Amino acid sequence: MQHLWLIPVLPLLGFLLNGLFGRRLAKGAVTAIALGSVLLSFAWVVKTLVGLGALETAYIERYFTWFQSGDLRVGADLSVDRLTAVMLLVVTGVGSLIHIYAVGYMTHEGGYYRFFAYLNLFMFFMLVLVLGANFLLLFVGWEGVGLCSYLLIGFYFLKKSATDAGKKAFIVNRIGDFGFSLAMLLIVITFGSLDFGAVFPAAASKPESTLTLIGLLLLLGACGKSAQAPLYVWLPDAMEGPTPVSALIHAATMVTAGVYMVARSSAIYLHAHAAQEMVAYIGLGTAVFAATIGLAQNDIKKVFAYSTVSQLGYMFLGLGAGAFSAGIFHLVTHAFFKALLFLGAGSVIHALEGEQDLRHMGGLRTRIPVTFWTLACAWVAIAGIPPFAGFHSKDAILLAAHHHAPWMYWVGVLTAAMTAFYVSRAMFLAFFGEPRGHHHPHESPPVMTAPLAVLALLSLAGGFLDVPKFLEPLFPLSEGAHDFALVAISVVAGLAGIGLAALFYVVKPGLADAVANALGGLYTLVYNKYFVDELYDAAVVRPVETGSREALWKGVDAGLIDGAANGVASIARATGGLLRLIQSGNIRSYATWVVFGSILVLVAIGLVGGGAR
Amino acid sequence: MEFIVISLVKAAIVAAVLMTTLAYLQWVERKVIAHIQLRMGPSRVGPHGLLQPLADVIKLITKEDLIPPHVNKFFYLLAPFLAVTMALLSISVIPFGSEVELFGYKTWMQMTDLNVGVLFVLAVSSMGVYGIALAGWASNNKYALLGGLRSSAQMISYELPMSLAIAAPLLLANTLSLREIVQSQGDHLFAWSIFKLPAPQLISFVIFLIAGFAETNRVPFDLPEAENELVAGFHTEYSSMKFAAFFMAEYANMVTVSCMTSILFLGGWQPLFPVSLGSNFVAPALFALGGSLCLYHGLHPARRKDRYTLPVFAAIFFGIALALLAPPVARVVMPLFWFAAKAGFLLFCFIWVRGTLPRFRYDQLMGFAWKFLFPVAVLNLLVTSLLVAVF
Amino acid sequence: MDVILFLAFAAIAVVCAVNVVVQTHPISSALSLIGVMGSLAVLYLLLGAEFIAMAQVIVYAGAIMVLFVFVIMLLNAGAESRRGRSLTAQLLGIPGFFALLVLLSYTVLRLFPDAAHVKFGGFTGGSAKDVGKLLFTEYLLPFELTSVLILIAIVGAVVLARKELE
Amino acid sequence: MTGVPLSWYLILSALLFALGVAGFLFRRNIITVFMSIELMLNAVNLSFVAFSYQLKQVNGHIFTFFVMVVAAAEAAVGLAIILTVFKNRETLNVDEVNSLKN
Repeated sequence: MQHLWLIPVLPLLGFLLNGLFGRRLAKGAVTAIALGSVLLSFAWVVKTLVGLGALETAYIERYFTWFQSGDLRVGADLSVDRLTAVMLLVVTGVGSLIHIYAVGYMTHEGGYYRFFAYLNLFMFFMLVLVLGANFLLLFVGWEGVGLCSYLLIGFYFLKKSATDAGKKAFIVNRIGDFGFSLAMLLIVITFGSLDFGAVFPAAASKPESTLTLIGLLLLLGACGKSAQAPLYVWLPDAMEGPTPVSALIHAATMVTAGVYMVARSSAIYLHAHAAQEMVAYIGLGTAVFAATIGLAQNDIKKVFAYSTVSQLGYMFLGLGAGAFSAGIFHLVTHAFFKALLFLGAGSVIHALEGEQDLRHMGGLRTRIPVTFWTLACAWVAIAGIPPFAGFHSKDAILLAAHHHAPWMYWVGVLTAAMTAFYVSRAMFLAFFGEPRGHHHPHESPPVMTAPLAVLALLSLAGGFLDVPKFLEPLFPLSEGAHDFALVAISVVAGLAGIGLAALFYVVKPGLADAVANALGGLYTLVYNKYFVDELYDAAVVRPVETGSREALWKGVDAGLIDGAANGVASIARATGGLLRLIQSGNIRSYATWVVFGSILVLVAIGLVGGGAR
Repeated sequence: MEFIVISLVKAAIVAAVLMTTLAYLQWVERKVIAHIQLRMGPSRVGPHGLLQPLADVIKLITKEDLIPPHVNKFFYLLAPFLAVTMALLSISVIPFGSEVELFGYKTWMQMTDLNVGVLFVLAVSSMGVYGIALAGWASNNKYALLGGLRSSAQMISYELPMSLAIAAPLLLANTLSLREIVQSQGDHLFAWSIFKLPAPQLISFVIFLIAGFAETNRVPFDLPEAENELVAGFHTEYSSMKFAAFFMAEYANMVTVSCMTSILFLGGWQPLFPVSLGSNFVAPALFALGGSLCLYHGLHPARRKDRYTLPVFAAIFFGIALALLAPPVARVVMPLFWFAAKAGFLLFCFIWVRGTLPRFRYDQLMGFAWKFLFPVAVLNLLVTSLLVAVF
Repeated sequence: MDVILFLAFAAIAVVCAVNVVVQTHPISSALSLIGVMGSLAVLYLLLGAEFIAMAQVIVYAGAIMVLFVFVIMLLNAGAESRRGRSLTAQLLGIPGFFALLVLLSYTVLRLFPDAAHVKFGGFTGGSAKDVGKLLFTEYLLPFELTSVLILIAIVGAVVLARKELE
Repeated sequence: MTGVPLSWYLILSALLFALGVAGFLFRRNIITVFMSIELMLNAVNLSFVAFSYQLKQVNGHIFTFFVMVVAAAEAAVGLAIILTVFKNRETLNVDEVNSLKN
């Protein structure tokens, strides 16, 4: 017995204490509870993993039967295997760092205890999601993190844009969750169980068409949670939340839940080729699409948000290409450098007292050196420069993509170049050149910079954690030789992106605008995020509204239904003219008719049906 | 046939003992309250007022039985009858001691054991409301009606936390039979439900006791008879034996609650520590101590007649102590002693509280039941069930 | 013994039920109804349904009827007036009642002519344990739904009974 | 001794039910009408338990249990409605509660 339940329950305790009594507690106590619960949870993860040793097979702890209905038994079971181990370390490790950072970041904000209560609740649900040994428990965590995401995006609930963004995230996620729920129903019907241990071994023997359908529905769920096209629209808006939230939930952990879930269901996808192919297409499409939008954003957090969408696309590309371990590897390294990017961005914003627009920054390199140097680590990591973290994982995905279909590799390389470009652009605009704002930047306190330093270290060296090797018992290493030429091309692409950005924004600052003007319509298109939100508005929201008003209300309702109803009513009125004799408005006379009717039924039974049995 | 005879004998014994207890409980209460208030208490009728209950009974019986005009006669007469019946009924399932063998007959010291005994007690106690509500209504008197309404609302409200508090130790005992509940608890303090692992029931014990005070309409929850606002509450219009019936019902309810508490939480007839450690000598020692005290005060009397009465009591106590040392007597009486000791202590608590605490305000009383006691009871039940399920 | 007990409590039940219908004062009706419920509880015991018998007393007699009595006292409802009874009701009432009774009894006798004879102890599956087991396995969903129903009822009652905010 | 035929129980149930119907139809006090409904529910419960005995199954008890729960909920809401009606109209006579007619 390793008492796995302690891992999620510790943050839950933190949530309960802070949520119930936080208002009355001193700030120090709130901090101690919030940090303590997460750090203890992290420590318990480490202790458990050390105690479990090699983990060749999944280690399962069964606590009690949650419910049982017919043959379906759903237990409160937690399990740990190597995939879970990786996720646990990422979630609690990065989570702890971000909690520490948030202490500094949130210290002057209102609702301090509320923030940490939500954050702890999020940790609880995320850990349930990762530890759950069946789809339903995973779903509990899945919905829970969605709830926390909603609460935290709308944390500044006095700001309308924040609450709107929260609602948007919630609603878009519902679409995905709908797919997930359908997938679960289908799994229950097909496999008669929701346990991972029962479903996955049986997958090989089921018809491919069913598996494909399950896979596609699961993918729909994953698209919602992991912000893949076409359901990515909520993630950029989610940046309305406090920056630590963006780092923890909308970069490092929650949005990777979809990736985790698809990887967890690899047994199903391996037997459903069409579904897996779809994963790759969606991943690649999202990666390119979001990267192009990222090129032209001016809000520093929006740039990183689109970058997150794009990188998640990469992960899906890896999963779809059959290299599940590469996808998870990228998930890990991405958690390091993207959390770092966001926290660094938070530090910049903190330094500039809330300024988020890149056009009003500049020249910060000397003003906030610690932030700059730590961010630089994330920069090289995401740009795919060897030997830093992003290089290893991105390379693994690109190689797998090449093995899967060479054209995907080329698109991937192009995206890598764009990634390098937009991150470099953000860096150059913020840290180089002349100061363009009217701020007096100041370096963040150590409680914020320390986590940055740790994450910087992880971004630099994280690539040497050989996650694919560790995951080998679960996901066989993909074949495909380590082709040096392909690696070189992607590195060159990354360098080219950086170089181009340097040319545009450092060497010849006017060039960028010139190019933008030259591209004209295309730039406008990208600048406005391909008008996707407007498109959705026009294609979904408006038609539904208009359709409801014009067709359903005035047409169907007023015309057809009311017409029918009126028609029926006039018939009824005629009949009612006769029947109104018994509608006396007297309760007792109604009751008499009821009794009369039941006597008739009794007589009918006596005459026709029944008989001694 | 044998069964019927034994049952009749048991019923007779229980009824006689219970009635005496009820009568003397009144004497004890007056004495204790008096001593709390530094008075003497009843001391005229018989030595130390020991015959006072008898005198009270005679007085109540011989008083004029007044039926006020404008009352609803049928319900007016029915109400005290209902109240006292429901109060006495639940004694029938209370186990006073373990199995004994007397004159070759083996029997349990309990009138009957239902396997839904706990539910039976709950059911009967919930019926007790009618006596009071009807009394209030049938008296055709504003104060009585208000008192009746108050008290029935109070009893319904407090029944909820009470039932929830009962449910928690039941999870430990895993049975609804009162006899088996006692048997499931062991023969020392830490095997009683109140301290038993994995889920010590201290909280539900307190809740049950508080709800018990409210159920019996005792201080500090005696709102229905708050003299300064409601005259005498629901029994304003009652006199003579009918008044005595309500009085008796109140004391019978107190006895029931005390018995239920000691069965559910304090191990019923189980001793405080195992017999092997000499728990059988506790009772003789106590009686011997009592005898010595009487003897001392008899030799140094405060009043003249104490010189004769106290030594007599001392002799009686020493006799009892000696008799209890005999093994055959001890086997029969020891469980009874422990049960009586626990129930007696709780009854003393009832009186003690009456002597110390002031009365609640009505809204405080209801708020306390719904907003504090009930949530705590629910929480306690949840925690208990979790602990029982996990361990 | 079974027959005597049955007849005794059936008689009490019927007398009380008639009383419910013919008494003019609601309090008398309510108390008669409690009598019906009490004797039904005894009949349940004879049928081996211990738990239900106790639940009948606790829930019906101890809770629901208290609520009734409470409302009657609160509204201080007086006796019903005998004026203005409809003629049809008087003419049709008694025969209609007997017609319904005969019809129901006929159906029962026709459908169950050789049903079992009830003896006390003939069925012992009605303990709290058995009922609970079935309730929390097979009937778990309905059970949960009833809790929702009760919640709705509480909310409804509170909304209906609260003082108007004016 | 052969015990009581099951049909006696069922006929008792039918009798109580018919009395409930009669009360429902002939009584005018809305509370009494409500009580008649409770009487009918009780009658049906008796037949549930009786059938349970015959089939040697506990299911009938469960149904009875559910009926009790529903009756409790119904009593709560129903009495609240009665209180409201009384507050607004100062009457408990069903015949006078007939505003639906107009």
